[in-house]
Amino acid sequence: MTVLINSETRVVVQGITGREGSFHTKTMLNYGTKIVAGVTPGKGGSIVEGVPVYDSVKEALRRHPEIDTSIVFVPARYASEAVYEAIEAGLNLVVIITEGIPVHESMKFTRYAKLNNTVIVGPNCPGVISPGESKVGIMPGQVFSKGRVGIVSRSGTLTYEIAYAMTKAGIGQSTSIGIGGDPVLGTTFIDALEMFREDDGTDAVVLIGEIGGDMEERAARYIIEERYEKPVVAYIAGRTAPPGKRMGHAGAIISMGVGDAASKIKMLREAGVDVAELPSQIPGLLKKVLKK
Amino acid sequence: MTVLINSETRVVVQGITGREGSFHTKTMLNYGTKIVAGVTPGKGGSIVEGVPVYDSVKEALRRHPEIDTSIVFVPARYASEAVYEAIEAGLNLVVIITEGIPVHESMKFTRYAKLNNTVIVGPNCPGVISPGESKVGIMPGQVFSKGRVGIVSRSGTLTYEIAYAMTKAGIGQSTSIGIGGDPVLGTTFIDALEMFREDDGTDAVVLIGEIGGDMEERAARYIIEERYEKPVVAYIAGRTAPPGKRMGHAGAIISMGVGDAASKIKMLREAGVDVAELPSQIPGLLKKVLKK
Amino acid sequence: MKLYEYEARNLFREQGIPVPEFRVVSTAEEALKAAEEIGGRLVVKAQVLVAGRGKAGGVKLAENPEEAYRYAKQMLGSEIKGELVKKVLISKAVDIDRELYLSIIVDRSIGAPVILSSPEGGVDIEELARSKPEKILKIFVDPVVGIREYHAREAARFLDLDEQTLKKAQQIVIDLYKVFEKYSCELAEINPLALTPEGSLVAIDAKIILDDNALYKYPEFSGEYVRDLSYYEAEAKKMNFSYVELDGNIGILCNGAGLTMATMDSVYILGGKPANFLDIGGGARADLVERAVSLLLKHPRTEVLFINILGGITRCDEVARGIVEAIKKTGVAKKMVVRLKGTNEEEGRRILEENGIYVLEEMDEAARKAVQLGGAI
Amino acid sequence: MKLYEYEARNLFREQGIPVPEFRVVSTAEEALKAAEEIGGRLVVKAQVLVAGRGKAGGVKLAENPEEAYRYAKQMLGSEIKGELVKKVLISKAVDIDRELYLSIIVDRSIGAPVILSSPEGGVDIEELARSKPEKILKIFVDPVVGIREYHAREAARFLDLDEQTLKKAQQIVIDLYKVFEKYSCELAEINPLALTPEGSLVAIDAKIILDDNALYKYPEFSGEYVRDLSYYEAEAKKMNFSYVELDGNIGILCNGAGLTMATMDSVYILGGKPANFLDIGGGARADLVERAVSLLLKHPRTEVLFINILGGITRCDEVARGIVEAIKKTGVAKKMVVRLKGTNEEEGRRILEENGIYVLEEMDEAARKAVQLGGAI
Repeated sequence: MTVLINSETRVVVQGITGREGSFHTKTMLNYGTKIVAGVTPGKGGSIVEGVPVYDSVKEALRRHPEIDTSIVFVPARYASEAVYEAIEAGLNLVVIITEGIPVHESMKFTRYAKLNNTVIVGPNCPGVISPGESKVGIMPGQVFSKGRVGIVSRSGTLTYEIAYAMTKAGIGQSTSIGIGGDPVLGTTFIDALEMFREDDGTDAVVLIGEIGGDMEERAARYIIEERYEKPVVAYIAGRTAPPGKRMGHAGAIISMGVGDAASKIKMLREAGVDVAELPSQIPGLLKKVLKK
Repeated sequence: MTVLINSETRVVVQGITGREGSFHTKTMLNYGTKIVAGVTPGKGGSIVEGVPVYDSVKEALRRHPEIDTSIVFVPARYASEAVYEAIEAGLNLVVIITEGIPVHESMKFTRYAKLNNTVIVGPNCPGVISPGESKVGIMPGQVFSKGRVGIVSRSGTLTYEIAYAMTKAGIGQSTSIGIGGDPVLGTTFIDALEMFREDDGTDAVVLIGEIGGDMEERAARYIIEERYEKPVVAYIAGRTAPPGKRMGHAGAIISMGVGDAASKIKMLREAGVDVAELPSQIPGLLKKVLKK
Repeated sequence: MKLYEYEARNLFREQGIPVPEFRVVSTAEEALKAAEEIGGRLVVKAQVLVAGRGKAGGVKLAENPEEAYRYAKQMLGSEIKGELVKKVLISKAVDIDRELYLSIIVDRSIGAPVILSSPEGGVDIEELARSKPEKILKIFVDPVVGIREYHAREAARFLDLDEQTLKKAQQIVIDLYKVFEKYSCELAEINPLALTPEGSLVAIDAKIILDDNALYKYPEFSGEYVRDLSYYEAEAKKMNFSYVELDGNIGILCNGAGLTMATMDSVYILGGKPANFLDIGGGARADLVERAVSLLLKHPRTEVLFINILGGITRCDEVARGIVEAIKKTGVAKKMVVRLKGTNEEEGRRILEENGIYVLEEMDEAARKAVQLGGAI
Repeated sequence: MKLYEYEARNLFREQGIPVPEFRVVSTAEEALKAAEEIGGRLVVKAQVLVAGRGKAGGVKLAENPEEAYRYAKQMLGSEIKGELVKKVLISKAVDIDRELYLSIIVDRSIGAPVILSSPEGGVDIEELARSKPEKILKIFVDPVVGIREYHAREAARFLDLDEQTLKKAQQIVIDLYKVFEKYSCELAEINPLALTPEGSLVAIDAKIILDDNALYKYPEFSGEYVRDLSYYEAEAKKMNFSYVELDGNIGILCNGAGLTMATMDSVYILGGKPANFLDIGGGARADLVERAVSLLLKHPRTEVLFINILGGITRCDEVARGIVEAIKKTGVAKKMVVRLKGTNEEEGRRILEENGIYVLEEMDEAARKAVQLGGAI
């Protein structure tokens, strides 16, 4: 009915005692997310927002074996440690909010996670929300609404913009996955499309891309080659960005002749994906494809 | 009908141009093993025993995409390279004959292989034979005979001794796996027992252990906990070995109070395994359990 | 962060990759001394970070030390594609039989290091990738394991060398990977890798791009972090914000990279021209918003300021306070379009409207307004 | 290969693990000089590789340098459990509040490094594992990734220390792992790790076992490879064979470790007593077989020689030729039982029988014969 997370998801917050960690623990709890433990090395025994804190993920799991998901707020210099700890503990899903992790580190842990069958979302991402069920992320819950359209996005606020427009137009979401703005990511568009494909609760997918890399192009190829059954609509940010400049995200850069918006839009259209000119057009495009 | 290898197995020989590699290529070919390529870096383009030699496994696979198994004769200092090459190329099975590989290296590549779903047999092993179908190893083919008993062993010549006794007594083998004499091995007794459990062509298993480590004890626990259905008979070498001495194999040593034969035999018997006093008693024990 | 050629050469040399004998100098006198010490034919290379230095006169072959001195004197203090030349590199000239290409990059598509190898170096690799893709070999390296001999061998063999030179090339691949790994590079490139008539291999040019996120591990470079940034980029960097210079008259300030890009795009699509791109990320407080808004207010080409905020972690009231403060402090009044939505939206609107700034709710509407004020429609 | 304590201490110190100030000396005079340099209370430790050195008088606490001198003089040249003391270590005595335990081992069960940590050090860890297993924490490390901070933290926390000392312990775990990794150790152990009244942690004893297969990577140790081997072990080692001394009168020579062990066991079970264990591995040629057989012929305690060969790669004719040559060359005639089976069996039998050596075909039969000749039955 949703992907990655649902009302059964049990979460540990890594870096729970930090400013970001504690703040978002509160907002997630308010949303209804089942946060059962927090981890900060050396702070074991304390309590944050009613959540017990442990020194290690292993210890948290010993007390709360039902934990299956982690969300990481640990600062960039120590974030990799936290991610390895979560992978080694055997968690199914690790959502990495942290921005600024060196790409050599994320290359290693994303590959290691894959080898260990742990799904990584991020780094440098807003997280995942299945509206009405669970929010493992930092997005404002109120712009989302329960429904049957999946969202996958490299951007944070732009996703909220589009989700807000959808919600206003009466189009709810099954799950919204913010895959992150870094060059190397644990979950790609293709991974997310695969998940939505398998999900009974998703009728269509909104893909929110941006300049940099070729993830959108590969998604387009995947849609063609796999004869993807569900309708996909898209918005690509950065069509007027100058080459060679990093547009906010570490990954949003046109370099080595790769990553401009025009080629992404072209390939997506060739794959039968409706691509919006403005974010506000997404609900209209969705209504069109959902009617078919 | 057999495990790991059969008449369909297509083999690449890594280190084919060396003395050992070329000699055993010939004996394997004589046995009927389908060796389709060899690899020795820098010797690409040559021919050994009618088998074309390539510079890399990747190149061999490009020409012979049917290759699924490798046998490694590369000297100890370069063997790890060869193993990583085979794993990265995506082979299903890598049999490592080489003796003397540093244990820090074998710890790494056996773990890496597991993460990549490549089965390693060895290092420091005689290999695998499915009598009458394929031999990926250095054992003398003539002492084995086709039949329905699996053999898994840490030893080489002792296996031949027992296989010879079985063959004389009219008891053939489905597959005989020499898992190797090193402390860290890609395939353990438990792994082999799992394989034989799934195999229609295997009615009983002969387990040939020796002093050192606790692999036999863990196999015994596995047999109890999993309620292993097929009868197992065993022989344990080294019951009179003094502690602290390496008995030929790097792995055959009683150290830190672990690894003596008495505890292995005791635990196996508790698991319902008939343990022979002398190798020559194995056929008799097999006849007994197969009659049941 | 891109390194200067001489810095990259130093890292290569430190790792044992053969480079021509060289000195880096800041004055013409030092250049003469260096040229005389090295002797013979020399190459004088301006140390700038812009691409296309060669065609812009930044690389000269000198027949003797005196000629090298004259070139160095010309280059030092001149500008190459807008960048001031503060240092030149004096390098021994190398006879070249063939030019090859080798690099290691972080490949985003698969999230792993990739070795690129080509027997046709000395040209623009992007151009080569378009015209003769079959001349570039890509080898993926598992980041969990790192480079292995067989990767290096495969890369070296593609260079089409004799057996003896092959071994040297293989070692260079390994060493280049070590540099890549040791300094957390996004790119470590040798183009061209020269094959000399004597069968030696020499890295004629050296290019390294470091990962900004990993710079803290390399204090020898991180001090100079802002060296290739403009004033506005550097100021934004200090606030941990991201700034990009554009050529229009509408300043764009938003929270979040995707939204900022989408806002910029919308302005363009609706007929306007953004002057810049300023992303204040998530959760900025009033004081930082004030500094960011002030920066754009002071930016001469910015005539209209378009602020588009969708508050999640970012609170609209904090943003509003920052805007008001900025106008007060700078004393600059520019046409302004503000769109606020999300967390503490009402409070934010109240603060702005009390100060005479009208607030819109929808992004399209706001973008149209900004374009209108910018005068394009 | 086990290192001497002082060698292991050197590796620890090089990595930054705190060890007491020490000198290693070979004469009593050097010992006095070292003791005076260090001063105060001292520990004198015989550098031998046998276990249980302390109880055998190989470790002495001296109140002053003169006393240390006397102990060193006593120890040097004496034998401890049969091993000649050539060097002693003079070490500053450390006040100890608590004794802890830390080690990294290659764990065969899972094929990975394991950190062992215990708040109750200074005792035999095997004994502790039996009596109080709950006092030992085992932490598995993925060999593909290596040690991470959280592994070290977990190990250190089990030592039951205050927050400040915890950090030091954590660093020692990391450093111990680095030694383990850098020198391809089978074992790197600190027992005891002393907690001093001032809150310092000091490695009082140091034990390292290197992997013989990796010794070639460490030329500083590989030269001394044979140092803990007996004459017969060393001779066998030169041929790349494996030799173990036993206390009976029947020499055992076979091909393959498993078969050699099974042959040894069979002899015991049938009532005989093996004198030794010699495994000639696979594929030995006549000349090496000759040297191996000669070694056992010269072994004084060996009255009967039982050779059990199952030829696979090993050819029976090569073995037969080696046996005949050995008897000719050494001129020693001992009772001999030979069992040959497998590759070139007929040719091997022919060669032996021509030289008056009778050959059996079945292993049990041969073992009974050997036991009979050995006189046990």
